Amino acid sequence: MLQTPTSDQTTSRRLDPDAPPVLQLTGLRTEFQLEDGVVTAVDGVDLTIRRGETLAVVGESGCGKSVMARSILQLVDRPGRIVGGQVWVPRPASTEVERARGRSRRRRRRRETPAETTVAPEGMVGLIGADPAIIRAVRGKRIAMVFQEPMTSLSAVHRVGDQITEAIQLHAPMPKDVARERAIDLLRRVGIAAPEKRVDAYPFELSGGMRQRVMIAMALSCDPELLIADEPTTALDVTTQAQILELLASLRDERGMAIMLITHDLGVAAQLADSVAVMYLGNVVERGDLAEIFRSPRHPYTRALLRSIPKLGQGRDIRLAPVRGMVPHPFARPSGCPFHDRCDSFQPGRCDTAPPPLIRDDQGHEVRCVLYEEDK
Amino acid sequence: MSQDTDVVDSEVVRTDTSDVLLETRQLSKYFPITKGLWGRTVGQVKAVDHVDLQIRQGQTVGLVGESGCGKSTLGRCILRAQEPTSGEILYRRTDGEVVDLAPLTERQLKPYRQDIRMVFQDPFSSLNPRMTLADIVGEPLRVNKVVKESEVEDRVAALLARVGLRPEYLRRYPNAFSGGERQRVGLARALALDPRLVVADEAVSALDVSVRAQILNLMKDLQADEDLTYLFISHDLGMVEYMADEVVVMYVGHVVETGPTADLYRRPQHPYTEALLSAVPNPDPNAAKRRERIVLQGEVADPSDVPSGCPFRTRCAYAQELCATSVPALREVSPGRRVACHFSEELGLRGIEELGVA
Amino acid sequence: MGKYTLRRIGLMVITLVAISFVTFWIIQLPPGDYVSTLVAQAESRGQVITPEQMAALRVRYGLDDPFLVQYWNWISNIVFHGDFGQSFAYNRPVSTLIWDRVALSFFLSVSTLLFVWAVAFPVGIYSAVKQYSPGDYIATFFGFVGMAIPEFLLALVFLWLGVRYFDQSAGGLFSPEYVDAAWNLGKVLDLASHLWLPILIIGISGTAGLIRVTRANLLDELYKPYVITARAKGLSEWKLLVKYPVRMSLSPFFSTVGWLLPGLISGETIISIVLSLPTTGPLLFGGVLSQDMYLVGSFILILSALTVVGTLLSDLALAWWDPRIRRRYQES
Amino acid sequence: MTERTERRDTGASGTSTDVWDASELELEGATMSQEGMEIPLPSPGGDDESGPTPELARAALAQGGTASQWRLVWRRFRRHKVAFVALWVVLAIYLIMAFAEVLAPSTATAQDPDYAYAPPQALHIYHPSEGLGLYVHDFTVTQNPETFANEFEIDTDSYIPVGFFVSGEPYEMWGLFPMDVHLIGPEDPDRPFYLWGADRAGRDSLSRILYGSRVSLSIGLVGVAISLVLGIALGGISGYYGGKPDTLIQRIIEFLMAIPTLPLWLALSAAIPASWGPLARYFAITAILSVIGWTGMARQVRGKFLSLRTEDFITAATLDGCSRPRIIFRHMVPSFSSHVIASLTMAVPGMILAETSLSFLGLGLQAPAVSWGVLLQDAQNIRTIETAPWLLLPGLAIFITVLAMNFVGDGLRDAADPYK
Repeated sequence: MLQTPTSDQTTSRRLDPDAPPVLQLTGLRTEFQLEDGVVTAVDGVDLTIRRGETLAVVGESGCGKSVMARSILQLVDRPGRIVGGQVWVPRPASTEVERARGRSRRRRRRRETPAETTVAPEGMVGLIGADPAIIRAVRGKRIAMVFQEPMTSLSAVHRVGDQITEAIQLHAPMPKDVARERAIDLLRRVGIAAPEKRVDAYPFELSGGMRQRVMIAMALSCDPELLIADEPTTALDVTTQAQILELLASLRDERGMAIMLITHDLGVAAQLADSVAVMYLGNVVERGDLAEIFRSPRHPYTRALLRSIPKLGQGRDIRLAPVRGMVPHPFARPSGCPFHDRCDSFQPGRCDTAPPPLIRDDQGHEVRCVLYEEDK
Repeated sequence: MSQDTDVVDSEVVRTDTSDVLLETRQLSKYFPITKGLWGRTVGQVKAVDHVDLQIRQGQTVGLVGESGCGKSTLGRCILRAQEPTSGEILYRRTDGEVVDLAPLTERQLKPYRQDIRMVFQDPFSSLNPRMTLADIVGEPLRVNKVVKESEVEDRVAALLARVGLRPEYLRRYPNAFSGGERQRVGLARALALDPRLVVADEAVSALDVSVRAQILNLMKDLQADEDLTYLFISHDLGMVEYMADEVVVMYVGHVVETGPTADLYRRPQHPYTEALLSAVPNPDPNAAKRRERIVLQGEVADPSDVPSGCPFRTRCAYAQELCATSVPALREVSPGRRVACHFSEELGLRGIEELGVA
Repeated sequence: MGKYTLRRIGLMVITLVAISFVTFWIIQLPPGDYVSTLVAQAESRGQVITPEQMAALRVRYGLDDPFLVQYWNWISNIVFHGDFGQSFAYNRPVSTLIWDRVALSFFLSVSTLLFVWAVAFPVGIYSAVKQYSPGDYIATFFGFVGMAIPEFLLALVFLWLGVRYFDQSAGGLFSPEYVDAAWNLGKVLDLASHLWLPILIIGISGTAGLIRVTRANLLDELYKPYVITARAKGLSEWKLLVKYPVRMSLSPFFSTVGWLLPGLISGETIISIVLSLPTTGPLLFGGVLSQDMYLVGSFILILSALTVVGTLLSDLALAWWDPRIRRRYQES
Repeated sequence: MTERTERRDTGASGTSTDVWDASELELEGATMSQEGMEIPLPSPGGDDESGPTPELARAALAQGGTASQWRLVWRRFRRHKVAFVALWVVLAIYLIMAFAEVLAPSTATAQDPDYAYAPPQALHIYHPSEGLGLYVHDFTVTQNPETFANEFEIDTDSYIPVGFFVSGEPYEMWGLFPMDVHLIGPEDPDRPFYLWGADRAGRDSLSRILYGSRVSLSIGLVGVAISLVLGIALGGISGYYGGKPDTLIQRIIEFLMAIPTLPLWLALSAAIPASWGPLARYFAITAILSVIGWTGMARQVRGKFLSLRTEDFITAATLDGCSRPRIIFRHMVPSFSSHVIASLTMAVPGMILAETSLSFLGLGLQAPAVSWGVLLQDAQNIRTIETAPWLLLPGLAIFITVLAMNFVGDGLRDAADPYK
């Protein structure tokens, strides 16, 4: 096995601002109702991802990025509950929905729609409160997910090939051997050596990096428009992480799919994404072009975050400037701007009273902070 | 085991060692692989394999490598939290005398346990949830009878204040604290006995980014104030650069390269170091776009079945025939720089600047 | 795998030898021996047995030989001739006695097992999936109640209810008119009408336990990440449930399934005694009461052997079911 | 695999494994680390670098973090309402057991053949002519000419006043103090008073059940205590030292588990000499029950030791210079004692049931000793049950006791690890 010193010359991918959205979140709210109170994990998130875009959602643990990602496909387990907002996706073809409905024709009673009745954007359908068949037609087919822990996210008692062919056959009926061939192809595509053999392996027979490749192969099996990768490299070593990021980048360029990359590692985000959304305590506090934001962050949290990580080549003489204090307890969510108690630019009477406004500039750079109110 | 003799034969250059606080010589830790009903030993996982390491007084040595490379095991062997299989751990006492800690019994070791302390990775499992901070931080004081029982609490309160926690937290249990605060408690416990060397095993890896910097800064301040020496074990090259004066790179139980931090990052001499540096994700968008990345193929070698010759050769782009047959010894290639590669002088490896990660 | 099985069989033989020693030791345990029992019986009938006669009897039964000799005689007869010795109380070979009753025990156990599985698995799965629903509370309550009632008490209560409200004796296997009748449809129906009660009674506590176990095991699995992965693929909830968490949750079940094997033969001792069913259970019990130690010893030996074999089968079944276990066996 | 076998031992209940047991997130600040859901820990507020803390957090933190392990366990246990109620039931049952002599209207042995199989008398509060006050009716007894059995009619005209703390059958309190006071009883000790009926010798069922609780309830405790000592000693050696002793003990446990329980119990109890007195028999039965019971406990203790040995906080204690005994008793034992207590609670009802079954079969304790199993022996044949269904009442006592203990055990197990 040889390493190939590759030069990654994807000179800043141009993003088409008018490309059709593959996912649009409006006011998404997810709560966890616990015995001691309610934790609002996602607190009114608006986000749009367009075709071909790679969006990194960054934030520290507890900022709600993972819950947000899971809320999109309604994968939040009890006691989590989506209590508001809507998830808009391009309306799946009726044949796809019928297939997802399966043999049992009976319609399940529709769940109550917590979302306010907003008019659906052109050609989109809201997933919250939708017919389960529609949700299933979107899951895996239009939007696929890759999770953090490939070991626990794969079923340990099923062969990896079977887990992939299941996903293939679910959305595109085909004979088992054809599906198997496709699974082998996919495994080859994600860089697994000897895929004819590995297709019959169980997850525990593979290394961490290979398992994550299997997860990616499974996610790609139906050519999704959007891949949601939830901390896909966090459990991996730095060299394996580089392999996986490389793979994701090449797959994205080859297939033109959009990626939502959930990560706490700003370095990982910078390596793959075009745009970034910074989350803090369930809110998106800043959103825009990644290079732009990392070069000149506007929100005090983003600035503090970028200041607090050591950069390679900086040496040991420049002192890091950490964010003050701790992330607040979930029950003790600060009023007004959730970041105000750790913020260096805190303005009493302003930041702690009302939620900060969303400021948007001409380049589409959005920030939720009173500091920029004058700019408007 | 030809490779053992190879390594032993190699000439270990020792320059001025008067400021060396702790040194390991040919330190090894093998874990037996047992089989069957009565636990027969059928093989060995060579977690640490004949490692020479020097830690100078007042400095921070960064120990880096991927998971499973043996860096944590090495740290724990130095602390004698794990029994080394063979080798020496030479420790220079305050009176200048050098003792080998490896063969000492638990009783003989006790005074040295006060000098060499540890900070753990997991701030949750390293503090006994059933004890208050006063008990946790006071435990080493009580066990070693450093201060009178009546003074223990005052000492603990002072220690807590020293690491930035309120002394009133004395009566609280660890579950009232966040990861960052628990790590401060861990530091207070380590500092309780006025140690000379602190082994920090991934001490901040489990923390959130914003809190991580707080702890790193605190560790630096403590080092300056208390004349501490750190062995800073981490997989994060960015943090190691921020903390360490000297870096030791490990790969499947072997030290493959050592040197002063800045120099090693600018001019790596081992292909593995080069690859590691190139893989570091950097949040600078300019760097990310123009970088030249080396993506290593394959997986880390299995420490129970290390490849012949150079353990890294199976993943190395520059591997030649010699690499499969002969174990490269860790040799001094320039003052202060040691590397275990046959061809390091010829390769012209790229550092962080050429790789575009800085 | 084959190597593993062979090694396990070797180990099994060693265990069985050890068990046979313990068994024989237990056989020898009661103070006095069978002869003294005989003498006591004879004396209660007013007969007198002289010491000479007693000695003769002891020689006849080999009771004066050293322990190891007696053990060897006993075990070699079992291994080489299938002869478990003579039941003193029944004065018939132990093997015939047991063999006579095995069929019914077997039938009863298998029917009960099927009943338990048919009820407990669906209820347990429902209970886990609809956790904290009224149905779950009912199932949980039933589970606790079922586990708190000793089987024999349940049998007694049913007997009483039967007599009191249905004017029917629930005991026995056949109505009096069929006891000695030849087998015909009527007799089969009569048997069926008597068997449902024992099956229900034995089944209730088993069902209660299994519901709790199924529920707990499934709850362990239900919120694991791999379930979310499967859901994210677009699988329907029902297929998802059966294919992933339910399958996983059965692993612990497989690790105990082999223990059913001795249960097939032990014939639900206590229930059978209360309901006077001619299974092996009352036979064992009678043996214990009359200190018919060869009979008892044979039971312990047979049941232990079945337990050991069952454990092996269980482990093999688990390996078949769970590839992780299979892999571990192959490695060790 | 070890986890799976462990489950086998501890029985199973869903509640312990409820992934979203909401109490995971407490104000005490136990962590919540569910996949995909990250919620940070509470900040204890204002260390040097933190800013203003909102009201709610401050309120929570005022007493936050100062609760010891046992207080946390207790707090969690109390949330399990059924278990909490069951705990009071169990305590009440043991109190009743302790004061059985006083509480019983009669004694276990006092008999009156005239009232053989007398049915339960209802306790009345208000009498039309005598006014308010407890009383029961007498019986009119006739002998059935065919069966010679007594037949009882309630004589509604009769009036037997019932009082509290009346003197009646003499007894020795705890076998020490001669007394004759009974909590409740007929004011005239010679009048019949059978609240739960009488048995074939005309003994008071209620009194016998109360006396029987002594054996039935204590046998569980004693048996579990023996299992505990054996299990902790051997499991501890096995888990802490590992190596050869561990292998040996593991093989012994596996061997013992290969012997089927019931026949072994039967055989061993059959081997108890008939001549032994009740006390010797009692201990013999307890010992027999524990011989099988300790293996589960040993496995569990071993598992805890093994997993604790690799915990960081144990390593930290070693590095602090703690001696081995100090590590075991100050760090390890407190860490698993709550689990051990929970499994002990789960084991007691099992022992009670086992004793009951053996005694019921006539292999355990034997009359004249009284235990619930012995009492149920009287109800073994269908004709007796038909005549005197109240003889099944000891079964009710067993049922309530075992049910309550199971609930308590279940709740304790859920609460055992407040740091989960």
